[in-house]
Amino acid sequence: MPLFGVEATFWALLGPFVAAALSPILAKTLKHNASWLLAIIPALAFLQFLSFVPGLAEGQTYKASLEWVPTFNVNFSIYLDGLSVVFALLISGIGTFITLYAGGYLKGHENLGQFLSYLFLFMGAMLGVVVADNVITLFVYWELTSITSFLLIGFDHLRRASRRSAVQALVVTGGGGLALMAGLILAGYQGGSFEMSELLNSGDVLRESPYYTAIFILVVLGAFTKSAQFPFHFWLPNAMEAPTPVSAYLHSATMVKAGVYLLMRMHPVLGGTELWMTVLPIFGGITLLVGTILGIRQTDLKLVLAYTTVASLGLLVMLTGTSDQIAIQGAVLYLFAHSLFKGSLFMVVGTVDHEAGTRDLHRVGGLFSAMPITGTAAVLSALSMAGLPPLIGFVAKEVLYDGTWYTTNGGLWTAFAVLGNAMMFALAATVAIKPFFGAKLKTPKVAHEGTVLLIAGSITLAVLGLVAGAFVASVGHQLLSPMTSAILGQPFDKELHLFPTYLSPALYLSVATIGLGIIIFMYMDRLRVIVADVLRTIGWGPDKGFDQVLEAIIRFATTLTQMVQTGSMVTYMRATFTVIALMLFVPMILTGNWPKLEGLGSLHVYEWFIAAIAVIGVYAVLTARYRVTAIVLLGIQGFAVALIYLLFGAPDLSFTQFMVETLSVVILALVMTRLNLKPTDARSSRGKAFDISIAVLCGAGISMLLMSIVQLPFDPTLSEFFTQYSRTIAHGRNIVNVILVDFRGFDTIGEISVVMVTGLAVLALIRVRPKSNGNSNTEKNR
Amino acid sequence: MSGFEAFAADFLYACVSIALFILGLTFLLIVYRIIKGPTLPDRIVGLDLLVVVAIGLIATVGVGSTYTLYIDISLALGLVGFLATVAFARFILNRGQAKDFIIMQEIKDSERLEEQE
Amino acid sequence: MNTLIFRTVAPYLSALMLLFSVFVLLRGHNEPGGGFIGGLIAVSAFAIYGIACGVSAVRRAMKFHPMSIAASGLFLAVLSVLPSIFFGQPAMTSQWLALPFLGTVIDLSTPLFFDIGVYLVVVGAISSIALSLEERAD
Amino acid sequence: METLFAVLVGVLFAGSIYLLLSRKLVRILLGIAILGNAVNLLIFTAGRLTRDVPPIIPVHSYLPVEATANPLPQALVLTAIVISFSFLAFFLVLGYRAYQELGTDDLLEMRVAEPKEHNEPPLGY
Amino acid sequence: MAATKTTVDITAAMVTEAVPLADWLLVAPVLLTMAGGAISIIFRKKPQTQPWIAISIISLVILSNIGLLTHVLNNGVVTMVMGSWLPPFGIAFTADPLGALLALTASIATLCVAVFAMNSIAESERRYGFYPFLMMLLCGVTGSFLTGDIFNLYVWFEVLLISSFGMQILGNEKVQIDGAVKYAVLNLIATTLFLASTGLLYGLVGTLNMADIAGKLKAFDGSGPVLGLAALYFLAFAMKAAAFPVNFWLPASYHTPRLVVAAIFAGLLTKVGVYALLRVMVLLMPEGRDWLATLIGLVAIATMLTGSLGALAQTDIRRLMAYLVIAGIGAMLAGIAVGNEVAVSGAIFYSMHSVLIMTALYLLVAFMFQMSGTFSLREIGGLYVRTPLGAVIGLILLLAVAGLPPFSGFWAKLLLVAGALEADRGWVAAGILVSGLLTTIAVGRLWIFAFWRGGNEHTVDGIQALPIAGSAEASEISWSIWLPLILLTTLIVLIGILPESMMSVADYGAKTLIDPTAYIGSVFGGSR
Amino acid sequence: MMSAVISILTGIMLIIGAIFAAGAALGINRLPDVYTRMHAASKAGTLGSGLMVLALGLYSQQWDDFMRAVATVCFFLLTAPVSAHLIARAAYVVGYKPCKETTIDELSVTKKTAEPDAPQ
Amino acid sequence: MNNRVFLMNLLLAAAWGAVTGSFTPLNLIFGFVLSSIALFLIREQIAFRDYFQRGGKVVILAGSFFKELVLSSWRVLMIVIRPKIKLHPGIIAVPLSVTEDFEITLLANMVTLTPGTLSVDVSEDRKVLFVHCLNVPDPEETIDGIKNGFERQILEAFR
Ligand code: NA
Ligand code: NA
Repeated sequence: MPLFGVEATFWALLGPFVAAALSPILAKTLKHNASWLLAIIPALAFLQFLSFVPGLAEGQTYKASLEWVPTFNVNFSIYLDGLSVVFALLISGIGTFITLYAGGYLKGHENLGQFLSYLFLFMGAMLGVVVADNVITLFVYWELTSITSFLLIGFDHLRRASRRSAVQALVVTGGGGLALMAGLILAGYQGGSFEMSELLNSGDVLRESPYYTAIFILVVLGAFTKSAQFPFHFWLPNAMEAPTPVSAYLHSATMVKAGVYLLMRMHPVLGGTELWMTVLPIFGGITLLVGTILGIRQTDLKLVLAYTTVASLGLLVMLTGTSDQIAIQGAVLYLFAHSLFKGSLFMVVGTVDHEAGTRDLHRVGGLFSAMPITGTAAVLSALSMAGLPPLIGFVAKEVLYDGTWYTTNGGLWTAFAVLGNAMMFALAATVAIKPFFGAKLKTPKVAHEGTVLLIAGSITLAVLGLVAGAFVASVGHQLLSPMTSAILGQPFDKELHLFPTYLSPALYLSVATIGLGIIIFMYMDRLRVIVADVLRTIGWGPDKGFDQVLEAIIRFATTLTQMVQTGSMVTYMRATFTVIALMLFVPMILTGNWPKLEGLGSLHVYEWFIAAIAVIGVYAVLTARYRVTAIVLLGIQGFAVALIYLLFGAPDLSFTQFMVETLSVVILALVMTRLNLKPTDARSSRGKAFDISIAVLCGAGISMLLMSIVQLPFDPTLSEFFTQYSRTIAHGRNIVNVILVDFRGFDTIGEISVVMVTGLAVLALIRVRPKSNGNSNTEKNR
Repeated sequence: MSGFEAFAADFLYACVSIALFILGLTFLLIVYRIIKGPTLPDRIVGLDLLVVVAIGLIATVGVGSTYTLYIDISLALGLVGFLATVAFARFILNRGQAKDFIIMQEIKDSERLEEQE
Repeated sequence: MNTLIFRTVAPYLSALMLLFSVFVLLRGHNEPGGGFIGGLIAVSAFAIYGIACGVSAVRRAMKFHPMSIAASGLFLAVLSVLPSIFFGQPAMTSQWLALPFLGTVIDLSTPLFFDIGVYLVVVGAISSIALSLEERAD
Repeated sequence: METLFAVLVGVLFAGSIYLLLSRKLVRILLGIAILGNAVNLLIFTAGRLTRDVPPIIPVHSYLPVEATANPLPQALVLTAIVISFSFLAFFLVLGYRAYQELGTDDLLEMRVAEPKEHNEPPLGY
Repeated sequence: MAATKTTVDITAAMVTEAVPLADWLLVAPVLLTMAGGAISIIFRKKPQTQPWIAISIISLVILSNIGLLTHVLNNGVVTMVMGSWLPPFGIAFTADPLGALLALTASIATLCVAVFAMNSIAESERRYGFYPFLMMLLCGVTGSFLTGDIFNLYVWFEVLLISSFGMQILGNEKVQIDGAVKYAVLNLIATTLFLASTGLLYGLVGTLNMADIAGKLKAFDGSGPVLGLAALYFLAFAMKAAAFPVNFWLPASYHTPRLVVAAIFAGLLTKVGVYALLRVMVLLMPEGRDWLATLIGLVAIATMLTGSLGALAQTDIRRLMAYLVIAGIGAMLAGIAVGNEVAVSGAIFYSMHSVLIMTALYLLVAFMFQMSGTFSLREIGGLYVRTPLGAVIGLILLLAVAGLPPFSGFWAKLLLVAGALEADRGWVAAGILVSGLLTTIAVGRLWIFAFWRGGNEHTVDGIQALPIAGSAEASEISWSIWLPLILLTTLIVLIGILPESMMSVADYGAKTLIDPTAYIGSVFGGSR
Repeated sequence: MMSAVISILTGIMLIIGAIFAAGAALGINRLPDVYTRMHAASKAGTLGSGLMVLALGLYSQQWDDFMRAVATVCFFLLTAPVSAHLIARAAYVVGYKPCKETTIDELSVTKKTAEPDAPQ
Repeated sequence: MNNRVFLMNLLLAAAWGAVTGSFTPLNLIFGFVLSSIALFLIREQIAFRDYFQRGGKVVILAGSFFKELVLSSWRVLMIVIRPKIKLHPGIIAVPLSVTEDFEITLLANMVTLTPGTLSVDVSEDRKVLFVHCLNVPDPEETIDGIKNGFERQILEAFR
């Protein structure tokens, strides 16, 4: 049974966030030694997860749930099976060492507290991703890893390159995350639950769903971007801008594997289809090769490691994509091995950089004597990476060859794997052997062994690789088989041996790999030149492409925005009224609801006169040569409208209209008294024609809509009510006034609010003196 | 109702109708002047008269509909009509003194017209 | 406008118009009129007075700042919404009080106060506009 | 009967929109003035028209003696008139201030808020 | 006046049973702000007391709105008829979860702005009405959210519009006047369209009470002029909400007023348009909404893209924020376009979120300006070093507006996407997600430029000096600026981490919108 | 009987009033310049509408209505000449010339070049 | 309070009673209060003189004025319906004997409302009234008409 019970896992999940909050405070008081204290938190979490291992080995899984957003079925639920626990162990375990390492690496840095804070946030998010059962919760954590890695990568924010890489990571992984969100929601709807554990039990529902392809594409997009699969691989090496602890953490254990985790997690419900078994291996394989080839070109040790990470991720995706039991077991093994050796190697490189002042391949050499422990860690890890016995990396490689060899298209996948691994072998040798052996080169700083904080992690992880290799059977049974089972969605426990028990194809392939690797290593320098030349000839890559795309988007956005938002009021008005005209006519055209022209016969002569005057009045305003004249002419239509009110039984209206019309003219005259207008209204005749047609269309549209409404019977209930109770209850004979002050008094109170505010606004318009008449952009004190 | 009373009612109805008709025509005439101008003062005289005639129309409608409450509207309209005229007069005065382009143009036009005649 | 004829006539006209505006306000509940129209007539009165005798004369005549008048009108209107709270009735339910006074019965009611509020708002706000526009000429 | 006034409403709308589409602020102000009338008349017409009889109850009766004009649209239009009048007043003063501050009433020349030269956004990081 | 005729049956005309005092919470916000506006105009010569009047009044409004929301959540939709006149005759104020929630959020945003303005609005501008305008704006906004009468809604629209005009021009600078012309004219057209539509609607159904309209329009079953009316309403409110292609006024004007003013505009104004769309398109005219669904969806996507692309194209951070407002509007429209319960609750949640976040973002801009003295993305920089707390607040706000977890915007977006996917409108979901990505890029750039960048940078060509924020010290930033920023940020984080309460309100709100039975029942007391 | 007589009287007053109004309208169209047009407007117009208002006051047969009608007419008589004066003066001061038939202009002799009342 | 103002106040109150159609004491008191408020508002501009002593003369003045008004309108009507309008308009200067503002104003207004004449302006020194005439074959005759007509009657009525 788990150490403190399943529910205690929630505390383990909360821990890093608490640590994040504590970090700045502790770092202020304890400086770098805060690491020791803070490392306890991930260590405790590690122990908590470790305590699940025995149960898992017996085939158990664990679930716990807290209510979070019940309205939308979002729960704070966790699901612990082989897959999630192994990941959680890696995250918390390596996290512990990284915490220590960060203390050493950033010793004396003023922002150590912030850094640790970000790191713990990241750790908490990452743990959340792997243990979350609810897909929405998973996604929340997923995006949180993107955000925190943005902060971590950009930690050295005064450097442009850091900022660029941070943005790249945010955009690529955050963008992929958005696709993932849609994919997860779709999967949830199709599978009938947002709980991953329930989805996993839904069998073939998703595979048979009409949305399978959509779900697949969306989920894979999320996974590929996060796990830096070609063509999204570029952000990962760039993320090396981050301080080394970050690189080590991000790229060994955790974040980049989130994508792999997701694919493995969803394998039982999405895997095994043709689509899956085609897309994943192809992209994985390409990524593997691209990663290694680009790795060869690098001279920066850290970058070499970064590209090999890309390659390893490609390998993992490829293996997961085969949906083959053994291949997946190989993937599990490789993932485990990779976490150990890559974590260790990053710390090694960081330590070298920290102690020697450089991490350029050509400027370091013969450091072993000065840094024996680091050197040992390097050698051990490199052996694991190269796939040499007796390290866990070797076992992983054996099993994965064993897997790929027998699958459909196995030849192709195996070829990918062999080629990739061979280059990986050569790169391992480059990274681990070159700096520590051979002639001693003069480095910017005189190298010494790093402090305990710096070396503890690398050597521990490296030794763990050795230990795991030695006890691979037990590690396999206890830890990795439950994980494999979880990925496969069915129990699986194949015994593992450090050394092959028979002459399998895998063994031959291993030998071939090593041989090829040695050759590549020997020609490494020449290859580097060739690759560099080729890349220079191509002259373009997704990394450059990212900038170009971003730039293109911004330029496109600028052009588009300038086209839409022209800054010309005339255009705005034309567009607006065009839309209005469309909205008036399109429904009428589509519904065929045209009004009839009727009822004109019952009008009195003087009513025609008044209507004619209104029309003439409008026409006169339109055609007035001078604006001043137009103002005088404006009164005519207003008067006509007032007379219409009068003739149709609305004395109050008429009264008000007369008053208002007059006062408008008075205010207009008061205002116009101070304008000295130039006389012309220059509209081109084409513009005029356009304006006229829009105006006529709008007018006709409203007219017809009104006609079609007034030709329907009218429901006078409201007015009858008002008429009936105006005097009897409300004590007023003027029904209109009673409506205004009683029946619908709340309209009036709003109306007088408008009047009052108008008064104040006009006062403000006239009285407030502008502080500056220049551009307010430069004005302070806003 | 006696015959005389019936006649009186009919007569009144006819008078109201005729008056409304005449007033309608009157409006058209006034509107013609307002639009034609040619000068701002001309238009303002026209507007002033429009208000005055509208008052008459209101009274006539009041008689026609037997609603005497229209008197108040007439009174109010008289008040604000006066205000409008005052405002316009002031407007002409101020703009003219500011040598408003359009007013100067109108004065020039009217002088030219005079010479042509 | 500084003409003798206008300056002589305007004050009387204004006084008459003010009277008339109150008349229109008070009978609005039964005949055409009410606070808004009454207010506009009062504004017209002040406008004529202002054009004839100058803005400062109007300001002195009004005593309070027009916007304060408007604001107190709105406040009065809001107050007239409230009394029904004491009778367990919804907001704005009208309350009527018949006061016998000198042989006549005066009807005091919340709608009346409401309408007076409207009147004050219109008088205050619109004359504030007109006056500030006039002043700007300086 | 309503049909004629529906047409008239259309004419008022068309006229005001033509003015609103103008380059000159003063013409836009005139357009706004007419627009208010247009929409008020629209509401009035939509409530159906009745000749002559105002919705006022005679002194000696508790209910109107004959069918009166529909009072509700009148109340609505009254509210709308007041509001549109307030707005017109504000617009007039705004137009005046615009002319004063910007020295023009030509909309094409009013480019202070959105200047003609667009400031390209920075690229890079 | 003559005594009441004895034959009149009052119960046929009026509510006669006593109403609970709690129902007064419906009108309290409107009356309080109105009285507050009036009082502070009377005190306009005392600019020192004005903020305190406003702050106390708005605090009271917040309390009242909290009470109202609780009342609604406990007792369902609440209605009070003004003047006791039975609906649909009198004007009904009806609070459903949507209205109550938005009213509360709006008042909180207003309080933040009121506090922020204490140190950022000049005395002469206070004297000429900042606080009265602010209160009357809130009055119009809450009136809009709570009224149950469509014409009354128009009136409150105008109250808030004229108040916004007053605020827009406060300062009277050239650029403000120019912005105000565009803002005012285009908004006037929108409200006029609204009024015209309401007149036509009245001509069609003969009633103005929204519950009554909802019932009566059902009889038309989407026939005849109903669809045309729905289209008109949609357009009117879309203009108000600044949806593409009638959004010109917003980018043309939002960068011109005082920043606190822009903050409250961005927080409240467009949301009122969205609210009206929800109310009218979903509650009143579901047939119209169905008929227009595809169009609304296209408009939504276009709006989102206009907004997020526009944000990418800006140099002036005020304008950048303006485009973010538009992008948000698109998202809410998407919820309306989809129209199922999840999506509508997403739109409601988003509106609530948008009120807080947009207010906060403009306050952030003001804060950034105080620190750096510039609005230009080209010039700004170095703020992270100056104020890490400010940087964190900035990051949280910007991520929240991009819809990233764990902040309030995420849940809104989640609901919208989920709703779209549930309704089989993947293209709407795609639009939301793409716009989200573009927004993320835009805000990411803004943040790295303003906060991270700055100082001497080692480039290939040597050392290049990049902008560093101006002269103001972080310690000089007064509490009146920190307080509202921190308050809003806290709210945004809290809602992000503990969204359930808001989520359930939004869901309840969506339910009452989509199935109007409760709304109608509340107004007519279950008699229909 | 009484009311019948009043009806007939009312009708006649309305017609006469309308004719005067029409005459004023005709006048402003036919007369040559603004000053002469003003004669028509201020006299015939005022009389015409005054008659019609009085007709309404008479027709109502209510004391208060009639008093208000009289008040209205008085008000017209008070304002109409002032309006005419203001317009005529403004037009003259600004420089609108009377028509060419105008035989004498004694105001032009005394008119000062600078208008005494600058806008307030 | 000045006696004359009080008188004016009473008159306005009476007008209020007439216009509202109710001569109850309450309404009259109310009218009085209202008119005093109205007069208070224009207090700066009113300087009453004892104009109302000779009521009879005032009535005569009014009578002749109404007669002239009708005549004048009639004459305008006759002029404008003539097929061909032949006019000799002109602006003439009328020397004034009346000196008070009120009297000048009254005279000018009456002149405007009566046949063929329209007051355009009063000279700065208030000594000359400029009158626009529709027909001025003989200016002196017109001037005499005014001076012996209205001006004399005004002097009689108010002095
Ligand atoms: Na007049
Ligand atoms: Na005369």
